[in-house]
Amino acid sequence: MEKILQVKDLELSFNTFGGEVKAIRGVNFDLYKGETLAIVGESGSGKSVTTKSIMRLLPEHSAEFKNGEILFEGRDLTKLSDKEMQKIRGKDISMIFQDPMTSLNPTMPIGRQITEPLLKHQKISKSEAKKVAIDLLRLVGMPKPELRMKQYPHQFSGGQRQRIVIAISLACNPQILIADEPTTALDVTIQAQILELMKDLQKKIDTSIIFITHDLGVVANVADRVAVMYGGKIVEIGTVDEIFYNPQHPYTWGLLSSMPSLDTADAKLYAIPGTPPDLIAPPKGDAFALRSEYALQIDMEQNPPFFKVSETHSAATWLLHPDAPQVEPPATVIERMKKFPGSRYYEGSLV
Amino acid sequence: GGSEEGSETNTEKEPEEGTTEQGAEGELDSVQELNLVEGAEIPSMDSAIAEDSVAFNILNNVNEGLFRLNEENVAEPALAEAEPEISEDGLTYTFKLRDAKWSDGSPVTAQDFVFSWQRAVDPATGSPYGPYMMGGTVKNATAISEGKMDKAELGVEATDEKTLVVTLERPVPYFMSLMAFGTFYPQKEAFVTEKGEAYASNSDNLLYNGPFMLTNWDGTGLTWSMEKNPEYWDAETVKLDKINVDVVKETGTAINLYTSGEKDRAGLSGEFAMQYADNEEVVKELEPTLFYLKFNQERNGEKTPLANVNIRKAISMAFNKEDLTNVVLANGSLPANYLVPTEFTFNEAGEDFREVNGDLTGFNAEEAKKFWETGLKELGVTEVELELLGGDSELAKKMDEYLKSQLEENLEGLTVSLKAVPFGVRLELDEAQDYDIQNSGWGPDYQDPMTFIDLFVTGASHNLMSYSNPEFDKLVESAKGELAQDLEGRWDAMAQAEKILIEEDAAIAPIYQRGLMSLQKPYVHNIISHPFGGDYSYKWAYISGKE
Amino acid sequence: MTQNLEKLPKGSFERITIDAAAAERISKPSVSFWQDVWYRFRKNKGAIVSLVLFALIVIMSFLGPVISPYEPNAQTITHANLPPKIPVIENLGIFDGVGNLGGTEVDLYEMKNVEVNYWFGTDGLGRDMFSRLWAGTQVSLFIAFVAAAIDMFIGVIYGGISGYFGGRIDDVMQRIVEILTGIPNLVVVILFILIMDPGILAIIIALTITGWTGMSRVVRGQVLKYKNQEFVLASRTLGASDSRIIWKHLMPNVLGIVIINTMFTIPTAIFFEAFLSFIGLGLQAPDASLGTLINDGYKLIQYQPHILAIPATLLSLIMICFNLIGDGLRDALDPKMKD
Amino acid sequence: MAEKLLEIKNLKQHFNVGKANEVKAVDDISFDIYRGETLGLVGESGCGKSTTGRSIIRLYDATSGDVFYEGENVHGKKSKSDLKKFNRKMQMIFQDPYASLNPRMKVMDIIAEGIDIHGLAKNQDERKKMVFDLLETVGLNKEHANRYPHEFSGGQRQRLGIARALAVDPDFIIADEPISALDVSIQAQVVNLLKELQEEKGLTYLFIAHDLSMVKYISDRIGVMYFGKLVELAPAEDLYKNPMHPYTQSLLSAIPLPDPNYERNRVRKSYDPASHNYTEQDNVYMREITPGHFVQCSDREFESLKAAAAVQ
Amino acid sequence: MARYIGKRLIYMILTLALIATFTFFLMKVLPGSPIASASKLSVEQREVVEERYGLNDPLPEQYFNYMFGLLKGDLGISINQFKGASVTDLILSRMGPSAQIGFQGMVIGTILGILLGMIAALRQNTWVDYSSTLVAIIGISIPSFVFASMLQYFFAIKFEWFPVALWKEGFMSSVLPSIALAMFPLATAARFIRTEMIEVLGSDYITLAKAKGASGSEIAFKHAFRNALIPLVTVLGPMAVGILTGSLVVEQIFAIPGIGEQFVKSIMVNDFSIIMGTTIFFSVFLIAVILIVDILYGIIDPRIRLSGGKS
Ligand SMILES: Nc1ncnc2c1ncn2[C@@H]1O[C@H](COP(=O)(O)OP(=O)(O)OP(=O)(O)O)[C@@H](O)[C@H]1O
Ligand SMILES: Nc1ncnc2c1ncn2[C@@H]1O[C@H](COP(=O)(O)OP(=O)(O)OP(=O)(O)O)[C@@H](O)[C@H]1O
Ligand SMILES: [Mg+2]
Ligand SMILES: [Mg+2]
Repeated sequence: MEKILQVKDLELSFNTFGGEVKAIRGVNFDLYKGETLAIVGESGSGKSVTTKSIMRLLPEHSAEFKNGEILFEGRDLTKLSDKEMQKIRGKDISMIFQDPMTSLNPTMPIGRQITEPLLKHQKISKSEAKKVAIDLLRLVGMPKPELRMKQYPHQFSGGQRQRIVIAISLACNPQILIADEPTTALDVTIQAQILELMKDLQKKIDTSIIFITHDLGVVANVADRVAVMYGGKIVEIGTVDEIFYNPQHPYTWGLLSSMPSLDTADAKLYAIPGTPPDLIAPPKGDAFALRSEYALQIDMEQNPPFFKVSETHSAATWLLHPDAPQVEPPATVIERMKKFPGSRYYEGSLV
Repeated sequence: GGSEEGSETNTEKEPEEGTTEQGAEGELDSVQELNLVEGAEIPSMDSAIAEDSVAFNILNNVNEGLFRLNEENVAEPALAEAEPEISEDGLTYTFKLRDAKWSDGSPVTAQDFVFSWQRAVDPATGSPYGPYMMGGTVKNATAISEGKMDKAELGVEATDEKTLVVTLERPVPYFMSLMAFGTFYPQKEAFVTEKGEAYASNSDNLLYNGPFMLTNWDGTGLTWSMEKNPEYWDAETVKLDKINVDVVKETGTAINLYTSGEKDRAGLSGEFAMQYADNEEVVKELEPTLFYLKFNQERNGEKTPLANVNIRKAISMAFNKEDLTNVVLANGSLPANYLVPTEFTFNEAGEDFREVNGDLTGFNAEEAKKFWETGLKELGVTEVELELLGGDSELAKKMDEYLKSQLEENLEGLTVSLKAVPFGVRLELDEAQDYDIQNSGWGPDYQDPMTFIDLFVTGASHNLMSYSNPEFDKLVESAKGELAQDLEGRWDAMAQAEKILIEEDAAIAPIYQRGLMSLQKPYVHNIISHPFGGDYSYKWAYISGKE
Repeated sequence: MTQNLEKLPKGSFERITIDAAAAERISKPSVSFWQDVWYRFRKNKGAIVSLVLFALIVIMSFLGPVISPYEPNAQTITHANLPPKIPVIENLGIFDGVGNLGGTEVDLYEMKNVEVNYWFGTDGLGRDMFSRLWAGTQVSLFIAFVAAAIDMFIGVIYGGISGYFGGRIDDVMQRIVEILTGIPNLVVVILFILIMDPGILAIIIALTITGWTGMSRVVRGQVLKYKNQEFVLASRTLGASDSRIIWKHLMPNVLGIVIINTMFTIPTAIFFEAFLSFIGLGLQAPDASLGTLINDGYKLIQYQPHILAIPATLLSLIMICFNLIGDGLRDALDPKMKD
Repeated sequence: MAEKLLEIKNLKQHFNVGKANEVKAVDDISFDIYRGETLGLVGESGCGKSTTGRSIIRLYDATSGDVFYEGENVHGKKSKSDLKKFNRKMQMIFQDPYASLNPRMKVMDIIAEGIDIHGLAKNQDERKKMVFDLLETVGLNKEHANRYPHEFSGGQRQRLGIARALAVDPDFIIADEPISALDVSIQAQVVNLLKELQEEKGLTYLFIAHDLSMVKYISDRIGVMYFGKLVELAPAEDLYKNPMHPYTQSLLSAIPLPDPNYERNRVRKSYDPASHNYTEQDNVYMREITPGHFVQCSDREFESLKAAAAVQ
Repeated sequence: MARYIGKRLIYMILTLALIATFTFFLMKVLPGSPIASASKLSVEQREVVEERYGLNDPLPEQYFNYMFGLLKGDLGISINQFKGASVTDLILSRMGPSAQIGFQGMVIGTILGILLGMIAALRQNTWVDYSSTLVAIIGISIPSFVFASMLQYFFAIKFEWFPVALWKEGFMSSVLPSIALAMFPLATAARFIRTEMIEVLGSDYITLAKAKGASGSEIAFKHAFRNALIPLVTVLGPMAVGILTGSLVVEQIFAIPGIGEQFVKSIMVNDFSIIMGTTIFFSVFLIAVILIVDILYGIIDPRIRLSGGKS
């Protein structure tokens, strides 16, 4: 498969009053053409910052690239000038944000907001752009798009607004679509509609999607591959089945076990203890170790490297080291995975 | 005339030496236009209603009475053909009018005078100056103004078109100079009645019989002009074709307009006087306007410490007037130790009243202290607190600050608190006698010491400080009555009265006589300024050397 | 993604147990909200410099009249209208006692035989400008602070009541404010000063009459915003009384914006006093304020520029200080600026 | 289970009554809550869940309807002291862990607020001790008492909110989406805590959420709301296994599950309110289909639902 | 919309009536008689004069007469400043210049202020930002009379670019006064816009606009500007008051026949009817400005338009 984007050893910090926030501490991943890569992880783990740094949308005065490169079509995005970057944004790579209520300009008719990237990136006339915009609105399932072009965001419901945002992001048939928690603010029924919509659209224009969420249900629904982030790093990455049916990292285990399934009985839910790491002074070694019941001595001293589980699956935990003691994922995880109708969990199949 | 506002030399007053002629009368320029500024709008151009210097000044140039002050400030016949015939008892004046015309071409008649004088005393007109100027002078004026008599009874009569007979209440030696005052100007009855409410509401609703005609005045505007009146009987003398006036309230702005050449004159008031003191284009003049401290002897029905003559004397001697005029005012004002201004009135022999009566008080810290101590002892106190009421202009405030500091420094135990209020409020407080000391001023209404002296007789409308001395009253009374025709005796009586008022009673404490400075372009000649009535005459003015 | 690792020390793969409580520990030292604000404020150089400068100005306003050998109101008429002269600095060609007299530059001290020095010169009555300046600053600051305090008091209470109780009360109260703002405040102020004897008190009251409307609007807006916040609802479900909610929950949260607003009212008050003195309704002589000093000076701008320049500079400095402090506080209090 | 703690009868809460923008946020709903149970309330955003909760606890004065707490009508006119008493029995936990704690107050004072209002502590020491105990109860420690809310993570903040509610020792707690704003991994902490507390103290919960899987996990019975109306009320298991109202069915079909294979094959049902084809004459109200399972339906629907239930 | 404006107009009239009432009674407690020459007039004359101006009627009657006159647009006649002149005419004749310099000052000031504020916000915390803040603060720190005098001195006398004063050369005469008046709105606008822009620039929709590839200037002008303008619009009303307040000083210094300068004079001399008339005129103006501002508000912010139309 064709790699469309490569993020290599990305390190990024924010300079704040409180000190240097090391928000991304070495992130590596590739994005393939036409796939959906989901990034999951708890709040503050660096999901948004990672994607915003691809788009170079971080505040210039405080965000600082420390290391690494982001390769897109052979060019390192971190090194492009503002002008060059503007040409890429919206055209090759576009983005959908979490909150549909605030991501539309309240004082601009939505028609203009949709045609803006078209006029910017494609040499077409205003009336043509308008036509395209109407088509886009129709595509995202907006009834009476001609009439609605002239309306302002407040005249739309949350779900409709999110559709508009999606229409905007699709305007120039981008190669990469980054969706940062696009459904968190919506309720389940609308969320389901939006997710279906995105999948349909992806089929039509064959974009690659980076989908950020911390809702594992959503991940299971949309993702081809999943990257799990914790404390500014990717700790596990693999296909969606691998992550759900054969997770390797204790954090992934924690994540999976804390979600009740519809038939979880009265048993207590698993909860990851503790609080996320302070990224101003990140712990030495494995950032998750302090909250993990599987912590090893070495976690306190050294950062775990990535261990390959399969061609497509790797995880950064010392537990995968040949010398490490064999540990079972928590019972709840095993229980649940067994119960999944399509479970492919094989007992004792670590390594 | 009347109460003077603060000590600020109002910009609207733009006097200068009677003789500003620079060398001999040069070639006249082809353009005879004069550009002037005024400090305030015209409240009213109705000569019966007018009460402010702006209006009287314009009236003096666009209208004329029986007499007019000439270039030497002597009243000379104007609409009157010649000096009037005066009866033996000095009570009946018969004027013959010359052939003069109104600006609409109709003749000025004796009836016009009768009409306007009657109108001015009629209480229904509400004229502030009519009853004030005519009362006690023109026969029956007081009674009419009080509504006790019909206005037809006023002592003025047109025996024919051109003859006006005036009957007086008592002999008035300075009556001729009164005739130059705006209130005594004629008004054409037909015109006034025709215009009704609209009369004098703008320059089209007025008739002129003077050297100029008012034009371009809309009644409330900040700009107007005066154009030469071709119908004026003495139009030959008038050289200026046009005078353009704009109201500029900020002295600094007026000076800037002068500097940029847009205006030909600008008054130098307040702080600006000293800045331009050495400028070549400055013209200086001494005005017959006097400033003094009024000592209120009774406030809210109670005697104030100022009822004590020693206290008054002490205060009147306790401030340095030289420093005040030289440093604080620095505008050519003179320290005053008198009430009747210098260079204002002269007797038959041409002697200045001032020279005759001399200084009546003066700054003397030692003496002041003595009086003060005596006064305090008599009052049985060691400390006195007094309020000094003054104007709210910059200069007035500065002067009062100076006075406060001087008084407090020289008189131990005295505390002066300052109260600066707008002019209107001050009049109100004055009337209510609600002050201790007031910094007050007075300009003459006619050319006689009496215009100052009779201010202070018991119960006079300007007294308002409970000063009363029967001896003083008697002297004034006699000067006005039995001595009216005995010019020398009258003169002496007035001198005597002034002495009592200032030297003996220290009823008021003179401060200074106002001097005025203004900038005037060298090509402007012969603007004549007057001590009372209208401030200027442009009748003789001309432009020469501008081109 | 390398798998060939160098040899790791023995015991590396020992399981360890982590104390769950330790994971809950908050490592950062506890800082109160205001410490936090102060911390962020400190980072703002402009604001800090302004704060220091302003403190200096306040100190000087008390110290100035004391260290000057002359009383603010003492007149030495023979020393009138002297330009500034400061012993050491005079060698630099400024503050050297040279002034303009009739178009030529002369040392006025020499000319007038003045032995002493007036650091900031003298005015037309021979008063020392240095001590007058500081005495004036004192008065101006006093007026400003009192006006601001009263303003704050009325504005906060009025806005608080209006916003908290809402409904009809709010309606009526807002109409009143609207009418008050509808009457040009100049009218009210001038009329008021005419009714009262002019002076500090009149000025302060006049400033207070209409000044608080802005504050009340701000407070009302804040209260409206906060009164439906969940923490207020929570307090209500606990049975808290209105006064408890207002004082414990709303006021502390509104305080920030009140302070910021005050930072901007103070210069407005100083400025308004100066304006009043221009139209002759300012302070009563001989007391000085920055406003009256500037007003006295501006007519002498060509002849004795120092009389205007010095108080005008100081006024500008105070204004700049307050504005920058206000800006700094706004940034520091902005919750979005969380580190 | 049989004891009714709370009876809600024909509760209506309309906003902006009489104006063009009138909202019938809660439109005539009735249900009971039994002592010791957890009643879940679900529905899409804006359907009136919070309003229901807030009306019950009298944050809003209900437009009409009654709420009986232990048989006593709490919505009638009450004296201040009565209300206070009532405030101690019923408490609320809020959705937004950031907005629900006063940022200017220390944790100590936040938690002690109820203690202060009701004068539950005799002196400062006792007050302190009570707060420390509460902190411990919710899994925090006493060091936290001196801190400000912004120093806590979302889950910790939510626990502070719980501690505050527990301070007055209530019997009944309305939890208004206490976990929606939290990260999945933290949601579990809070839910576990709530469960524990219920067991320990015998609390009764009204648990509001829009996430059915979490609600299902915690609740004994679940009510489904749609546009201000309660459309279905049933024991949790029952509702999940046998949703009767089409809206409930659609809701259930939309919940994403963390199982890729399941997700790949999911069929979502959509709900169209018009599909009921209700007419004016239709008597639409809540009817019991099977024991404890209520559905809002018309006579016609009632018959068919009954029939379908019988088949099962 | 029409209904909304209609409602607002009725409301305006009510407010005005209250303001008129308030001012009327305030005037009555003012010390000093409106008859300036009171001391010279005899008791009889005084009565005549008072009768003429209706000053000796019982207070309620005076009040109703006044309010009734007001309804007919009659503001009475001047008592002493322009004896007998109609106040309505006076105000109408003085309104023009004031309105012109006020309007120009407002426009110049607001536009420059907005630019300054935008530049400052876009270059936040750089020297550009600091200097623009400084300009704004200095602009409001220098009293308007000092500022106006300096303008006059430099641009009229030194450089001779504009007339020194007076209202004779049309637009040229209005330039310096307008600039002097512009300082206040300039500073206000600059500070407001800066704060607001910074806020807006941090919002999600700006990030989205960036994500669309919009350039810096497009973001500033197309997206941020209008949103940053909304709060500024609300202070336009108070700003107009500031202009009116400042105008008397400027009018006096530039010798402009305007209403502000006139107004202070009338207060000083107690000209009751002019004070009343001018107050009412100012209030009408102000309320009109507020109404316009509210309408503008709706135009700029579509969210308001909807609710405004409804209520
Ligand atoms: N502008 C910024 N300045 C300073 N720190 C920042 C900034 N933006 C993000 N961070 C920090 O970077 C870290 C990662 O943040 P990020 O927004 O990527 O988290 P996330 O995984 O997207 O979380 P969430 O699920 O809450 O959106 C956090 O610790 C956050 O505080
Ligand atoms: N104070 C109020 N005034 C007017 N309308 C209100 C008010 N409070 C709520 N509403 C409206 O009532 C309806 C129900 O709101 P409510 O907050 O109860 O919904 P919810 O089910 O809790 O939604 P969510 O899941 O988003 O919290 C909504 O349409 C809301 O806009
Ligand atoms: Mg994020
Ligand atoms: Mg809710």
